[in-house]
Amino acid sequence: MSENNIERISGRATDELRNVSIKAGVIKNADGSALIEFGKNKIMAAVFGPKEVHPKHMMVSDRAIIKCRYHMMPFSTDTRKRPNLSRREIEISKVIREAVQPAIIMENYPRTAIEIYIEILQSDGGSRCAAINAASTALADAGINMRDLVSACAAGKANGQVVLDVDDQEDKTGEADMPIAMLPNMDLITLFQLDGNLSKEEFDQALELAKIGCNKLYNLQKDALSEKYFNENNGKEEE
Amino acid sequence: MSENNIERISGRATDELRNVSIKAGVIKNADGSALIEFGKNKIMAAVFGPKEVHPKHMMVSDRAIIKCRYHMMPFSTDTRKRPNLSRREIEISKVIREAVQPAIIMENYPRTAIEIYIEILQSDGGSRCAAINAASTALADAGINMRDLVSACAAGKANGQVVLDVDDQEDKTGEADMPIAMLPNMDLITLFQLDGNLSKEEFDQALELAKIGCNKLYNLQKDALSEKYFNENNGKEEE
Amino acid sequence: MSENNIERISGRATDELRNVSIKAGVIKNADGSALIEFGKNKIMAAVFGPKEVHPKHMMVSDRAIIKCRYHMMPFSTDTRKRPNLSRREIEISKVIREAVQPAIIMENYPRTAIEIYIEILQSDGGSRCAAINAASTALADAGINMRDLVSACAAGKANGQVVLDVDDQEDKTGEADMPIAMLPNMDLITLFQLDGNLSKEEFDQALELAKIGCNKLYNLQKDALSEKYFNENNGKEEE
Amino acid sequence: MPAVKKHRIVDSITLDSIMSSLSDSKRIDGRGLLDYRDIEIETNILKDKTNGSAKVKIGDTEVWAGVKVETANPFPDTPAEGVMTCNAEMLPICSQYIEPGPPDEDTIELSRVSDRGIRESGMIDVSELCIKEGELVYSVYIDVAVINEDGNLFDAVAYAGTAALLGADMSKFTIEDDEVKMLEERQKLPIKSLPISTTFAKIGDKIIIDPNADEQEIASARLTLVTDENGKYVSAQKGKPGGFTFDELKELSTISKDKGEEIRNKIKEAVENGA
Amino acid sequence: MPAVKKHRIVDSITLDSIMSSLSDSKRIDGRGLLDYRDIEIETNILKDKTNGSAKVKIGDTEVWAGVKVETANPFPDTPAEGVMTCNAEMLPICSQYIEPGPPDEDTIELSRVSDRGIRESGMIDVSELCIKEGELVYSVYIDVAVINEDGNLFDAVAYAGTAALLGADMSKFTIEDDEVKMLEERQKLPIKSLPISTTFAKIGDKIIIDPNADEQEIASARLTLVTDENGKYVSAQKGKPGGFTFDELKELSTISKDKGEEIRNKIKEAVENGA
Amino acid sequence: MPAVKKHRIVDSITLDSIMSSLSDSKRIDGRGLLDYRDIEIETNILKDKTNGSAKVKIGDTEVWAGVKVETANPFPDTPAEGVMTCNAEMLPICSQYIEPGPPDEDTIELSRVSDRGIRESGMIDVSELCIKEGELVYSVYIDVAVINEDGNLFDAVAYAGTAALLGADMSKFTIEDDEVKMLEERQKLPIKSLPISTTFAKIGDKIIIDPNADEQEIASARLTLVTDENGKYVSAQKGKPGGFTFDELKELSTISKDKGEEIRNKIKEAVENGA
Repeated sequence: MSENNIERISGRATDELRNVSIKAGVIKNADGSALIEFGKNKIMAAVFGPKEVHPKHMMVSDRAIIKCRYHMMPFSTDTRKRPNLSRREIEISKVIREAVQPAIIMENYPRTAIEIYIEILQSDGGSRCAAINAASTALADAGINMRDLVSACAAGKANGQVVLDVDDQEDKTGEADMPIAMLPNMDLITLFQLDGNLSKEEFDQALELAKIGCNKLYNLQKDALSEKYFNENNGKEEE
Repeated sequence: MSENNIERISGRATDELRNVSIKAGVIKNADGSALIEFGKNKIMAAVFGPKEVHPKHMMVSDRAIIKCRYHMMPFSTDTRKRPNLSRREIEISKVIREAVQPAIIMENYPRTAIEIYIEILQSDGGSRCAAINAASTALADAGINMRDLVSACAAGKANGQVVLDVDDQEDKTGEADMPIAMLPNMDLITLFQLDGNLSKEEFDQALELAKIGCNKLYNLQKDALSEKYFNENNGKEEE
Repeated sequence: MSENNIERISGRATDELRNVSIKAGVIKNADGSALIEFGKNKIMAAVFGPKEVHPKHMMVSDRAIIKCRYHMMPFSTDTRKRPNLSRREIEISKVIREAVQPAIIMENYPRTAIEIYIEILQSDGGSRCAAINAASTALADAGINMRDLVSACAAGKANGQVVLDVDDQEDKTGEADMPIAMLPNMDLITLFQLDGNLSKEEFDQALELAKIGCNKLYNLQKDALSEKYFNENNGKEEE
Repeated sequence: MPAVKKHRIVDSITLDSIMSSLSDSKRIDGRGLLDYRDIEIETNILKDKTNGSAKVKIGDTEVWAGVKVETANPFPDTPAEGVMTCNAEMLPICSQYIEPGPPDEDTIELSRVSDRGIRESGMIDVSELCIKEGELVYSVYIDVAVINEDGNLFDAVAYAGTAALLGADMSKFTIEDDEVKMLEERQKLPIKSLPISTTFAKIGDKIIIDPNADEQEIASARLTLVTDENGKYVSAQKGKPGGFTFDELKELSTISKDKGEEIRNKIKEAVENGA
Repeated sequence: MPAVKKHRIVDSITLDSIMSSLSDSKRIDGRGLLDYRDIEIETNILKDKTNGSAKVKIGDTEVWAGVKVETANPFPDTPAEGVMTCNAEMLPICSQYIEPGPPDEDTIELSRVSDRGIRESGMIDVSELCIKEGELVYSVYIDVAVINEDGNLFDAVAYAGTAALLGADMSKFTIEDDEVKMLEERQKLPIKSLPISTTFAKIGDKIIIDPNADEQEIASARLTLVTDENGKYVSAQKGKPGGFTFDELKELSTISKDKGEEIRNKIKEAVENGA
Repeated sequence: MPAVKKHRIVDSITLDSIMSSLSDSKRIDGRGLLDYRDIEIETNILKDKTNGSAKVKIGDTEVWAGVKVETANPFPDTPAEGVMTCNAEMLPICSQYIEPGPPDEDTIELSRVSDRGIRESGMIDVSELCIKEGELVYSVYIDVAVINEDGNLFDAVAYAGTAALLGADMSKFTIEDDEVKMLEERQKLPIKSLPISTTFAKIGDKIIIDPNADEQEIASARLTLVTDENGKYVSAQKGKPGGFTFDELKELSTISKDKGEEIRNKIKEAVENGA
C-alpha cells in the first residue's frame, strides 16, 4: 500500500504519518495527562476522576459518567479564535467522548464522574484524532480501568490518491477526509466521520489505511505510558 | 354592524374573519395539540401534562403551574428571524399564559405542571390571537379540566373604519389594533391589548366587534374538538 | 501638605476633596441604604440581610457570606452604557466586597447572606471610592455589626503634583490614580489600586494624602448616620 | 422559557385588612377606590450625563429616568427616521423580591408596554429625528430605573419617561457641502403629544386605581390604559391571570381619560419647574 | 461543557420485545432489519413566507423545513461565493423529552451533520450564489423544525432540507453601470446534486436501518452515511458511545448506496408534485 | 452578580505546617519569606500559529502565552491608535478546583490586572500601532492560558504575556497612492518598557512573596505591585478580604522594585535565547 504513484507534497509515503510524539504525565494537578505533538498540532489532555458528580442529578448508580470538553485556545488558529465554545467544539467534544467511552470500564466506578479536558494549544489538520490519542493516554495515565487504548488517525484523498493522515497543505486541494478512532485489540471503530468524495473502492481503501495509522498510534501511546512508568520507577529507585 | 361604508382591501365585511381552520390532535407525542390556519398564519400548539414540576421549587401544593412558550420559527417571518427567543416572544408568551390560565381548573392538578408550547410556522397579522385559539383547543384535546374554552380575535381600525380581524395589508395603513381573548360563556376578557389611536366611540365599537369574532372562533374550536372526537370514536367502532 | 505649588484646575487645595454629601436611609424597602453625591457622582447603596442564603450550597455554617454588586445605569456615563454587567463592573464588585468585608463581624450572622447593591446613577471620577463610602454607610444603617466604618478616597498625580481626589478634568492629563479604602480606626487598607506612574516618593506621599481624605470621609459618614438617627428619634418624639 | 418570577408574600393580616377595607369601598391606606397616591415629579435631576432626566414618586414607589440622545445609522428600511428605545430596569435595591440578573418576563413586559405607550401615541416624531437621510439619525434612549417598588410601576415608569423626554434637549446639526456639522446651539426633542398611563387592578369584584404592591399582588387582573391629549386611546395592556368584563372595560376607559387629564397637567408643571 | 441530555426512558417490556424481535431478525413494528418505515414527502407547504419548504414524515417522525434566500455581504476570504447555512431545531412540541432552551449537543450535532451533508456533497454551487463579487451574494438559510420525534432525525432532517432546496426559487439580479438591480423574474437555486442520507443503528450484534425512537435509544452505535447520485460517499457520522467493526462499515456502505437510490427518486417525485 | 468561586481546600496538616514554618520566618517548601520559587521562561514555543509566545513556570505553576497581531478598524475616538487586549484563561486542566465555563470574577480580575499592567506602563506605544489613521490599525491580542495552578498566577501571567510580546513580530505595511500594501519584511512590536509584577501575600502578621496555592488560599490579603525600568510604580492591586497597614505598603513597594529588577533580567535573557 505504501508504493506511491504520485509524490505527496510533504514527500511522505501514502501510509506515512506526520511526525508524532506523545508524552504522558505532563500536568501535575491532573490525575492523568498527556501532551501530543502531531504534525503542527500541540494538544494537552488532562483527566480528573473518578470524582464526585456535579450536579448530583447526573449521577448514575451503576457506572461512571464521562464528561469531555475539546477546547481551542484563542492563539491556536490562523486567525484568533473567540474564547467561547463554538458549535464545532461542542460537536467534537461529543464525538470524542463517544469515541473514548467504549474503552472505559465505567461499571468499575459507580456514582462517579470521569472528566476529560482537551486543550488545543496549536492546531493543524487532524486535531480531533490527535486529541483522542492524547485523551486515551491521559486516561491510562490516570489509572482508569480500560478495555483497550483508543487510537485515532485519519485517512483521506488528495491529488486523486488515497493517503494516510492528510495534512493542511494537502487538505487545501483535498478531496476527502475520513477520521477514525478504534480500539485496536477489539476491532471496534468508535469514531467515524467523512467529508468529501470517495468511491466505494476508495472508501474501503481509506478504511484499511486508517487502520494501519491507528496501529502506529497505538504503539506510540504504549511507548509514552511505559516511558513515564519507567522514569517514575527510575526516579523512585534514585530516592 | 356588517354594513360597509368603505370596502375593505380583502373585500371582507367589517365583521368578517379571514379564513380559519382548526384541527385538533395533530402531534402524536403531545398529550393534546392543535394546528390553526388563520389567514396566512400556520401555528401549532402542543400541551404536555399534568406532569412533574421541574425545577422542584416551582411546585405549588394546591394547584398546577402553567408554563407557556410562544416561539417563531426562523422561516416564519418576512426576513429570517434569529433562532433565540426575542423580548417580543417573551412578552407574548406571558400574555398568552395569562389569557389561558383563567380557563384551566388548576386546583384539580395540585403539584403538577401543565406546559403549553406554541410554534409559529408561518406568521401573519393576529398571530397571538390565533395562537390562543390553538392553545386552548390543545388544552381541551389533552383532557385538561376547563371552565370554558378561550377564544381570541382582534378588532381594529383601518381606512378610518372599525373592522374585525385587521389583516397584514390593512395593517400597513392601519390606525389601531386591539387583540382580545375571552371566555365566551363567562363574559371574561383575559387578553386585552391596544396599539394605535381610537376615540371612545371607536373603542367601544371595537370591543363589540371583537366579541363577535371570539364567538365565531369559539364555534370553530368546538367543531375541531368534536371532529377529532367523532373520528376517534369512528375509528374505534371500526375496530 | 496643603500648600499649593501649582493651582489645580478646580481651584482646590492639594488635600481638598470635591463636594461630598452623604444621606442614610433613602430606600424604604432596603434594610439599610445611603445616597452619596461625590463630585458629580450620584450613587445609591442598599443592604439586604442578614437573610436566607440562595443557592443553599453557598451557605457557610459559622459566618455570613457577603454578596456585592456594583452596577452602572445606562444613563450614568458619557455615552450610553449597555445594560448588562461589564467585566469592569464585575471586577469592581469584587474589590469593593473585599474592601468592605473586613469591617463586618460576619461570625455574628452564621448561615446567612448580607447583600450589598450599588447603583451608579451618575458617574464621575472616583466612583468606586464613593460607592464604598455609601456601601459602608448603608451597612451601618442596616444595623449590621461592624468593627469600623470603611472610608475610601483616591489620591493621584496631576500636572506633576501629588493631589487628593483627582477629578475628571485633572484625570485627562492625570499621571496616576490610586484609590484606597481603609478602616480608619484600625489602620488597615482594604482597597488598594494604582494605575499610572509614580516614583517611590510620590507613592508614599499619595498614601499619606489618601489617608487624610479617608478620615474626612469617615466624619461625613458618621454625620450622615447620626443625622438619620437624630431625625428618626425626633420623628418619634413628635408622634 | 421565561422564568416564572418569585412572588411577593402578602401576609394574612394585610390580606384581611385589604379585603375588609374594600368591602367598605375603601383602601388599606385610607384612599378611595379611584384615588391615586401622592404623585411627586421632579425633572433635570441628572444634569451632568443625561440629555433629560426625571424622578417620579407615586407613594413609596420611586423611579428615575434618564434620556440620552446619540447619533446612529438609520435602519435600512427606515432611512429617514430616527430611533427611539425605552427600557425599564428593576434595580435590586428596590425590593427584597428582586434578584440581580437578566430581565425576567415581568420586567420585559414593563419595558415593552412603556415603550409602546410612547411609540404608539406618536409622542416623538421620528421623522424629525433624521439628520441626514440614509446616513445619520438621532437615537433616543430612555432608560428608567426602579429605585423603590411599591406597586404601579407601569404608571411610574411612564410618567418618568415622558417627563424626562419633555425636558430633554439635543444637539443641532447642519449639512454643508454634503458634510454633517454639529452646531453650538441645542434644541428640544420633537415632542408631539403627552400620553398618560393609568393603571387599574381588580380584587374580587372591586376595581381600584394605582394599586400598591400588596394590592397588586393579590389582584386577579391589571389594566393599563394610555390616552393622549385628544382623549384618544393609544395603548393598552391587561396583565395577570384574570380578566375583566366588557362593561368593566368600557367604564374604565372613561375613568382613564379623566384621571389622565389631571396627571398630564402635573407632569407639564413639573417640567416647567425643572427647566 | 455541553449538557448531557436527559435520556428517553424505554420500559422493560418494550426493551424485551425489541430484543426478541431482533433475535428473529424482525423489528418491533414488523419491519425487516433493513426496511425503512413509510416516507411521506410534501413540498411547498409554506408558500407565503419561504422561498421553499417541505414536510417529511418517516413513520411518526415529522419535520418541516423552510428555505429563506436573502442577500448579504460575502465573507472577506471568499468574495465570490454565497453563503449556505443549515440549522435543525428540536421544538418542545415534538416530545416530552425535549425542554425549550438553547440547543443541546445532540441538536448541534444534528444541525452540523445536516449542514455538512449538503455542503460536502456540493449540492449547491456557492460560486453561483455570487451577485457581485466582494459586495453582494445570496445567503441561503435552511431551517428545519422537528415537529414529532420518533427516531431517525438525521435522515428526516436531511430529506426535508434537500427537498425544500430542490423546490426553492430566488430573485434574479442584474448589474447595470456597477449598480445591482433586482429583476422581476425568479430562478431556481444552483442545485448540482441530490445527496441522500441513510442511517443505521446497532443493537447487540444486529444492525438495523431507520431506527425508531426506542430502537435508537437502546442502540450502542448509530451510523449516518450520505451518498450522491454518482454513488460517491460524501459525508458520514458515527454517533453514540459504541462502535462498528471494519467489516460492518464496508457492508453498510454498500447498503447505503442502494437504499439512497430509492429515496432519491421519492424526493424528486415529491418536488415535481409540489411545484 | 458574579459567582462566588468554590475555594481550594487546605487540610489542617498543611495549614499547621505553613503556620509553624512562618513562625520561624520560613516557608513550607523551605524558602525564605521573600524568596521566589524557581522561574523558568521559554519563548517562541508556538511558532506556527502565533506572532509571539512564551511558557513560564514559577515552581509548579505553569502558563502559556500566545500573541496574535491582526489588523482592524480603529475605535472612532482614537483613530490614530492601535488596540491591545490581554486576556487570561483558567483552563480546566490546571486544577481540580476549576470547572469549565464563562470566566468567574477571579479570572476576570486576573485578566484585567494583567491588561492594566501592560497598558498603564506604556509597554506598547499604541500610536505606533496605527497603519492608516482612521482606517487600519494593528490589533494585538495577548492570550494567556493557565496550564497548571500552584499560586501566584498574577506574576506568572504577567511574565508570560510580556515575554511573548517582547519576542513577537508583525507584518510591515506601506501606503502607496492611498492604498495599504503589506510588505514582505517583518518588524518587532513597538515595545517601550518592560514592566514587572511582584506579588505578596499576608498570612497572620507575616508577609511573603510569590505565594503557592495553599499559602494564597489561607492568606488574608494579596498585593500585586508592578514597576517599570525607571523604578516607577505603574500598577497595583490588592486582593482578598483583608488589608495591609500603611507601613506595610511602604515597605513592600521598596521590595517590589528590587525583586522586579532581578526578574526583568531573567525575562530579557529568555527572550534573547528564544529569538
